[in-house]
Amino acid sequence: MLQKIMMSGIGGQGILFSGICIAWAAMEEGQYVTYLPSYGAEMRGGITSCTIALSDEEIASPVASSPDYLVIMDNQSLLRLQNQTVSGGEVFINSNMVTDRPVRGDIEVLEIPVNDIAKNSVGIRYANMVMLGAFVGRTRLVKPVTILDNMAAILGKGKDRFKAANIEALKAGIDYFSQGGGRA
Amino acid sequence: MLQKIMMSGIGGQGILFSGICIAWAAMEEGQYVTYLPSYGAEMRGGITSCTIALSDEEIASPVASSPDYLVIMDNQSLLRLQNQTVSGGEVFINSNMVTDRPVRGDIEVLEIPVNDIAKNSVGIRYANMVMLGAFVGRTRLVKPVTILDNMAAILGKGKDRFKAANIEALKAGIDYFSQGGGRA
Amino acid sequence: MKKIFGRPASLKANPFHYCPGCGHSILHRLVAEVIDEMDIRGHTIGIPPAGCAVLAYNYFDVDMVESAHGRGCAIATGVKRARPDCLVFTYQGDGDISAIGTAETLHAANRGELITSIFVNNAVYGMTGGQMAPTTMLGQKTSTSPYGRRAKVEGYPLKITDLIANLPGAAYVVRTSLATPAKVNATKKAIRKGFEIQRQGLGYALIEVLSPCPTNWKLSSVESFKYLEDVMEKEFVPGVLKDITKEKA
Amino acid sequence: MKKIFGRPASLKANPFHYCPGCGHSILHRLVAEVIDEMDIRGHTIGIPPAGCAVLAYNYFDVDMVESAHGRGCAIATGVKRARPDCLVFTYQGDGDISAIGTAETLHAANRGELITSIFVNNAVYGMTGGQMAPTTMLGQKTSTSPYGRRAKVEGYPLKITDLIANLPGAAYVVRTSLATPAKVNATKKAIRKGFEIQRQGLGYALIEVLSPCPTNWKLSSVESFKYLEDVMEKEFVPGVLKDITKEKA
Amino acid sequence: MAVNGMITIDKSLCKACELCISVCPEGAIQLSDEINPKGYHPAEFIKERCKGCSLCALMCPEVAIEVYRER
Amino acid sequence: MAVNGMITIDKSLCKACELCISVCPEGAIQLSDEINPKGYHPAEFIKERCKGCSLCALMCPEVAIEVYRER
Amino acid sequence: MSANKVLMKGTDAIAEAAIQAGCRCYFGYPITPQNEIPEYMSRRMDEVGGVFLQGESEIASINMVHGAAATGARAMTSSSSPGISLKQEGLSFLAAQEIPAVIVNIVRGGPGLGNIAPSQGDYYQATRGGGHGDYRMPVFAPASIQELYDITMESFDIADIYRTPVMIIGDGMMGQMMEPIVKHAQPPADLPPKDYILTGAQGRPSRILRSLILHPPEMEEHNWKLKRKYDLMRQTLPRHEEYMIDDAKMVVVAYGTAARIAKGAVKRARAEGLKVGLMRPITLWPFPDEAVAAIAKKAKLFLVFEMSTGQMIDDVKLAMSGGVECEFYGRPGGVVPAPQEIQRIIERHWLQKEL
Amino acid sequence: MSANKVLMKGTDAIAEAAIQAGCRCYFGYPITPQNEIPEYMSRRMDEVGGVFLQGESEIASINMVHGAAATGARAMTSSSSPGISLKQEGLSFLAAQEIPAVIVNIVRGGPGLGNIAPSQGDYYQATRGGGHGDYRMPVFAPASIQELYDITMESFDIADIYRTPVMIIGDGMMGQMMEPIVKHAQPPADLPPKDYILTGAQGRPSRILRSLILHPPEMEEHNWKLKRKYDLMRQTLPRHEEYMIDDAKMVVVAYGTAARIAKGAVKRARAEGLKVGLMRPITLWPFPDEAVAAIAKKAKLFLVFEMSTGQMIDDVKLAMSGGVECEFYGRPGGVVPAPQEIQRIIERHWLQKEL
Ligand SMILES: Cc1ncc(C[n+]2csc(CCOP(=O)(O)OP(=O)(O)O)c2C)c(N)n1
Ligand SMILES: Cc1ncc(C[n+]2csc(CCOP(=O)(O)OP(=O)(O)O)c2C)c(N)n1
Ligand code: SF4
Ligand code: SF4
Ligand code: SF4
Ligand code: SF4
Ligand code: SF4
Ligand code: SF4
Ligand SMILES: [Mg+2]
Ligand SMILES: [Mg+2]
Repeated sequence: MLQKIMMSGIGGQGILFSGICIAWAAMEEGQYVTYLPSYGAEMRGGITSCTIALSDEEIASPVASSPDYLVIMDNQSLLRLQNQTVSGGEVFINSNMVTDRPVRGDIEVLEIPVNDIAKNSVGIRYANMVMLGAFVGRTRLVKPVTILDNMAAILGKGKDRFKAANIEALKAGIDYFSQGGGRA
Repeated sequence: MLQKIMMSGIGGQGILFSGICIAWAAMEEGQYVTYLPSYGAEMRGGITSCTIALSDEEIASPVASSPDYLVIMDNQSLLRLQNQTVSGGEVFINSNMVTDRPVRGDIEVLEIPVNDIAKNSVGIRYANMVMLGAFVGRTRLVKPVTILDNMAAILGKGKDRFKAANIEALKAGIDYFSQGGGRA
Repeated sequence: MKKIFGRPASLKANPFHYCPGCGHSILHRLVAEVIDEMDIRGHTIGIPPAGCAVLAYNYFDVDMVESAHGRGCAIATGVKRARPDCLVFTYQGDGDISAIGTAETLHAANRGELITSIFVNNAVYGMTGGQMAPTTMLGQKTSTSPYGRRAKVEGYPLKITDLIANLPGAAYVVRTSLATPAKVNATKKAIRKGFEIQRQGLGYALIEVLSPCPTNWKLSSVESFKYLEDVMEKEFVPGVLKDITKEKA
Repeated sequence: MKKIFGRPASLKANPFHYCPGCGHSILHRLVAEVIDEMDIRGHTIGIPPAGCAVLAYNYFDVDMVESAHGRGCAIATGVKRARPDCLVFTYQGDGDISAIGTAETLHAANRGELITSIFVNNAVYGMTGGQMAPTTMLGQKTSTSPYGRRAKVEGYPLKITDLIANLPGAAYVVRTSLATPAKVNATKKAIRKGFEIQRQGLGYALIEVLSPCPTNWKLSSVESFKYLEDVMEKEFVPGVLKDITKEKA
Repeated sequence: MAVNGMITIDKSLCKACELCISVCPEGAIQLSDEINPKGYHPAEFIKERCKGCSLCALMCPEVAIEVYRER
Repeated sequence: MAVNGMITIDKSLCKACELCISVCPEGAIQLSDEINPKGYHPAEFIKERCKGCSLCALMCPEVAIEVYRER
Repeated sequence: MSANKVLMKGTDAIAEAAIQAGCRCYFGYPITPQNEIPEYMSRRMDEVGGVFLQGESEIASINMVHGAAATGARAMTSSSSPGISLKQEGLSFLAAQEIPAVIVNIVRGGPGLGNIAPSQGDYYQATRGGGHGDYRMPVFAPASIQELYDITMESFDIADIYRTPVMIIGDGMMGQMMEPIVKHAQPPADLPPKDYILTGAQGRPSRILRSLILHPPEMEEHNWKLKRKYDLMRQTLPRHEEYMIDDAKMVVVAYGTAARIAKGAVKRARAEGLKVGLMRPITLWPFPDEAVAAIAKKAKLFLVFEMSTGQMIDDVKLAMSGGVECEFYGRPGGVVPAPQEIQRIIERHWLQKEL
Repeated sequence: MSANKVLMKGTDAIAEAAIQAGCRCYFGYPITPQNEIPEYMSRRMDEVGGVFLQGESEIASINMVHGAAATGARAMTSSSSPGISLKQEGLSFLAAQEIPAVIVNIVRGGPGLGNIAPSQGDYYQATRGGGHGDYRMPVFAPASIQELYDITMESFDIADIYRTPVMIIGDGMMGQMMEPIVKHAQPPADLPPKDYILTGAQGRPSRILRSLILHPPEMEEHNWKLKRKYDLMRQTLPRHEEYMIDDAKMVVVAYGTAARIAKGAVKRARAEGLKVGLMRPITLWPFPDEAVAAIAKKAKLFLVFEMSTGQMIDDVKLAMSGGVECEFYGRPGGVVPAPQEIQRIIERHWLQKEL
């Protein structure tokens, strides 16, 4: 079955890396996967986003006209993307940064105080990993452990020093829903 | 009927201008005509030549693979072109400059001491006009008088000072055969 | 109280697409102010570059024709020769004017074309994501000089402005900076002079403006203005390289 | 008696296609003599221009790759970077090196590419029939400047050699002339020096050689050599513009 | 010493580059806590201090600042 | 004063540019009357005079001149 | 017949026709075999108070044309094969910004430096847009000096009417050949007002000429808009000459120089009693598809003759969409065959196909 | 499945594959959306002791490639549409001098500056030789990151075997997308000795690489020699992928990004019971003519889908030479349609034609 995830935030929020983590894990788990970042002039100043497609068969288009999942780190991203999700889709929102709320009633909204959680663990810089943890922790589109196990590889050589913090933040995010967060 | 003339000499011998005179006269006489000079790198240093095609109907190709008439001002030109004439063609040779003679027996060779004649009229610089006069005087492919009448126009504005000499030399050439020159 | 500073009329209302703290934005305002003050909006034709300023026509309220990357001075030549009555300027980045556009720039200057070029030197290819530019500093790391620019391999920072100052066709050649309010004012004066030189038919005018690219320098805006003054101005020394109106005097 | 002057071994037996009295012919001999004397025929790679010298590979008995018009220095850069062990030279006319090739030439020099350019300045486009060149003299009539070159319209004679002398990447920049036997000898020395500079890895070397084009100057050979000395050398003054081996000393 | 200047900042244009703040001799500008639509904490004017010297406006890339002065 | 040099001219290469003639300090070269295959009157060496200074060869575009000298 | 005729060479005819058409801005760079165009312009523009400027390169020249044409001036450049390759980016920009201009390509032998002899090797480049992106431009291939003159003139109108660059293709033979022609002034045409040109924004909103359209849906609309324009040209511009087609069993298709030779060959073949005709495309783009299709209904065999290894033959095949047989004969590299040679080819195929 | 797979983006896959293929000379100039190639090379070449140099322009870059390749080095450059237009003269020279090189074009929206979104508007330029003169070059259009990697590698062998420039075409989506791929070393190939390269004439006669051939008969021979080489490639190189063709009444023809989307659409249509298949040309030149012709014998309808206003459709029509009907659907300008959209188009034609 084909699943498409769109993640979006302000440049520098590290959302692209979060997306790569999902793609990498999917690869490790033997799924078909494509990862497509927004690129070029789009980036200037504003928002960066990426689309991950997961499937058990060859993937035709890496583009998502109507993603099944939305991961939103800031308000602009919400305004731009909220109408794109499929009906019944899930929208993960960083409630600390996103002031508005989706107007549609046909999608499930999950609010995560990403910044707060990040602050309480390894720091605000890792907010994107907290969000990633919360996302995979709940959706299980890829196994959280797969990401944890491959963090070093995903970070790539010369980046080991960031490994611990990333894992830390990731775990904090994973725990969020398992500890009954969200709609509670 | 289609007639093709090829004229050749060392750059500066003015052979191109002689060719233009024929083309211009043909135009004035209402014939179809094309004039094609050799051009570009060919010119560097060596030989320049031109091809004139005259006809009473539209002319297909301005190129002459086997011209009916050859006008040769120097030896190199002879060596390069002598084999190209059609059988029965006429070859006009500047006997003062051309040391060799055509080897073929199937063409008519007409020798004109062009330089001598020129020297005795307006000067060696006008050798090309002498040759032109001899050529049209004998072949009548265009009327000699047509060239004479249009000399000013052919020379173009600002060149009047050369008109007299050109006509002088042309006449000297025209007279040559009429006064029984050539094979005599 | 009375308003002593506001948006120039020749600057359209559109907010800039440039990054926070980008020198292009400041420079755009200066050019618009000069156009206002000289009251030439009605007969000015501008040529934006391929570069971050490719959208300059969204900001300047004058006729503008987009150029292929680096060809600004050739297009300006065509415009000016066809319309000698118009004031023609090119707005170009360092890559545009001194890499791919080297020949067009030098020859327009050498012909003494009556055009004015505003050359924004930010030592990188901004638009394409911070690759090395001809003006990149020795040792400066960019996305295509990851080990820092090495003189032996990538060559030295190219000062096309200095070269052009040697050409008889060039009438006014100056290098300024945006590092401080005073220098911003000096830059504006230079632009005005560059336009006047053209109007007086004296020759080609080139105004090089040292300008920050916080995004690709990976510095905060404030830091990047400091870098501009402390580092870049040492290599690219501001000053008037040529002014034939002075020489004549 | 013993032979003290003859045809250099690195010059193929083919007779030159050049016009009578053409400077290219003399210069070809000089380059071949230097190659012989330095004994580098076996590891020299040459790049002929688009120009009258396009057929230079018919004369130099070394490996040669033809270049698109003006791109000699870019091709030479590719050759040299791929084969640092070879001695690489470009042979270019004024149009080739300083009109269409301006950017390639300047940037190769600025990178300090270890190549040597021999720049034949005859103030016209010879091969194409005597059109105006960047180096055409003010007032000089050519087939595309029928009224004589006018500074205001066609600009000034461009001295790319002077510009390149300002670039840190350039190690040896010199202008010579073929006007007299003594100057011919000096030219040969300059070529040798230009090759040695490359071998020593010091940087880019440029030898501009003032050379007659009797055909397009519409002068006899002897007159054209006189014009070279009496007129052209006044505008393009021969001399060493840069020599870092001297500076160092 | 009496206020003799004031500025207005168009917060919707501001990109929080802080250049105005860095050059203001009177420290009359600071970043506010609010977030503007662009996602920045826009600069805000602190009354009292301004001398109307225009340095802030000269440096403001976004032309977000207008300056007013008595006389 | 004894001849101490001589030159040979490859007439087939000569293009009659006369540069050799113009630089020869001894006037030891002149154009001949014959016409070579290229159509030029090639230069010819006039014996006796040559000093073997090589100036002619230095200037000859066609590398048509070889110079010989005693010792 | 000689009524006010003059003997003119192709390059001069092009240049003079441009002057007569009101072209007052010429920018070009020397290259054989078209140097006589800039040389003519360098004299003539001064006389008519126009602009002649020798650019520092072909790229500079096409961009100078871009600038001049952007202000509404009738502008032109000319070059030959390698130089035209260098103008491809500029052509793409002119097409994208919809700026009228006339570009002349006196084609020489290629690829590479090749030679300066007559060739038709640039057909693809001219008709398929050697530049990047989805664009086309009208391409004319005159076959006589008079036609060179007339079409050059008309090209400036077509460029203005459709806001497009227009290319005229010839070769060294066309450029150097002299033929008698009748010079005449530009016939009147009603042209659309140039409401897009840059003249300074005095008393009106400022104007922009651009091709950067970052938003894909807008870019797509621009592409379709251009496509509609090209479709319109496909209806209005195709032009060709037919010679002895009516009863022809075999039809030779050739353009430019090749067509002249082919015509001579057809005459000779007719003299031998062979029912052969000539179809000469005058516009290479848009290609005279319908004419070819119509002929394909009647004729049994096409013979495409090009002075290349075969490029236009694609368009002939596309136009006749199957049906008739189509043979090819090519002489690349600058060899200009005699009509007799083409006649032999015609006769050989005639016999083989037992027509 | 994940056996030693890595997640790689298209541009990096191209660059790394080149390194693995022994490419040690890269020359390029920045342009979006392919900047990651020079950026990757700027890091990587240093590690492997190769040459990375950012040219002062695309023209300088292709000429640097010319120089490096002339010495026998495996050389490469990459750019995007406008930059590729500037390389046309250089490409013509490489083809003429028969110098191997690999050129990558990450196509963007055009004409002009256009935009940086995925587009297929450069098909004509790539396959018809945007440069001057009679030449062709192999053009590959991969449709996955693994294919980008494999084909880039192979391209260097093909370039050496046929002494020709080879072009690889992608778009921003292909370049930016990440997919898992298996990295591997260059498979061995037996390559002809490079007896033409310039290394200094030590102990052998000097060598010349040139394209100037002034004598027409010689030039013609060179043109025919190249033609024979191209004909050989036409036999050996064509490559394509067939998907659900066997029983297909309707066949979609698409390449690169468009083919991926079309495949998704075909799957969906099949699920609806429509007998539709996909034909994906992998080589754009030489075009897989025979494959298309074979399919044309069985299928009733072709639907050509391109992210342009229609260019490859010419080759499809030429290949099927009449017979089957051929419809076109295009989305130029950078719009990447969803498979659902193409599915709707398929269904509409299916119904209209009552297949
Ligand atoms: C022919 C061509 N090559 C390359 C590009 C890509 N490109 C656009 S802008 C640019 C350079 C930008 O740098 P600069 O000129 O310094 O301007 P900046 O963005 O730094 O202000 C490049 C390489 C292009 N648009 N066209
Ligand atoms: C792209 C391109 N443009 C133009 C030409 C035509 N062309 C050949 S050589 C040349 C210039 C010759 O002048 P110069 O470089 O001074 O060399 P010279 O012949 O004077 O020695 C030109 C314009 C060409 N071959 N290629
Ligand atoms: S990238 Fe640099 S130059 Fe471009 S807008 Fe951003 S800051 Fe300004
Ligand atoms: S044209 Fe001039 S440069 Fe060329 S060969 Fe003749 S004399 Fe020499
Ligand atoms: S005008 Fe001067 S004092 Fe007032 S806020 Fe601006 S910088 Fe500060
Ligand atoms: S300078 Fe302008 S944009 Fe920057 S913080 Fe101040 S008001 Fe905002
Ligand atoms: S060697 Fe000297 S003296 Fe002898 S001929 Fe030559 S120039 Fe004259
Ligand atoms: S210099 Fe050489 S070519 Fe010239 S005349 Fe003397 S021998 Fe002949
Ligand atoms: Mg820059
Ligand atoms: Mg020259």
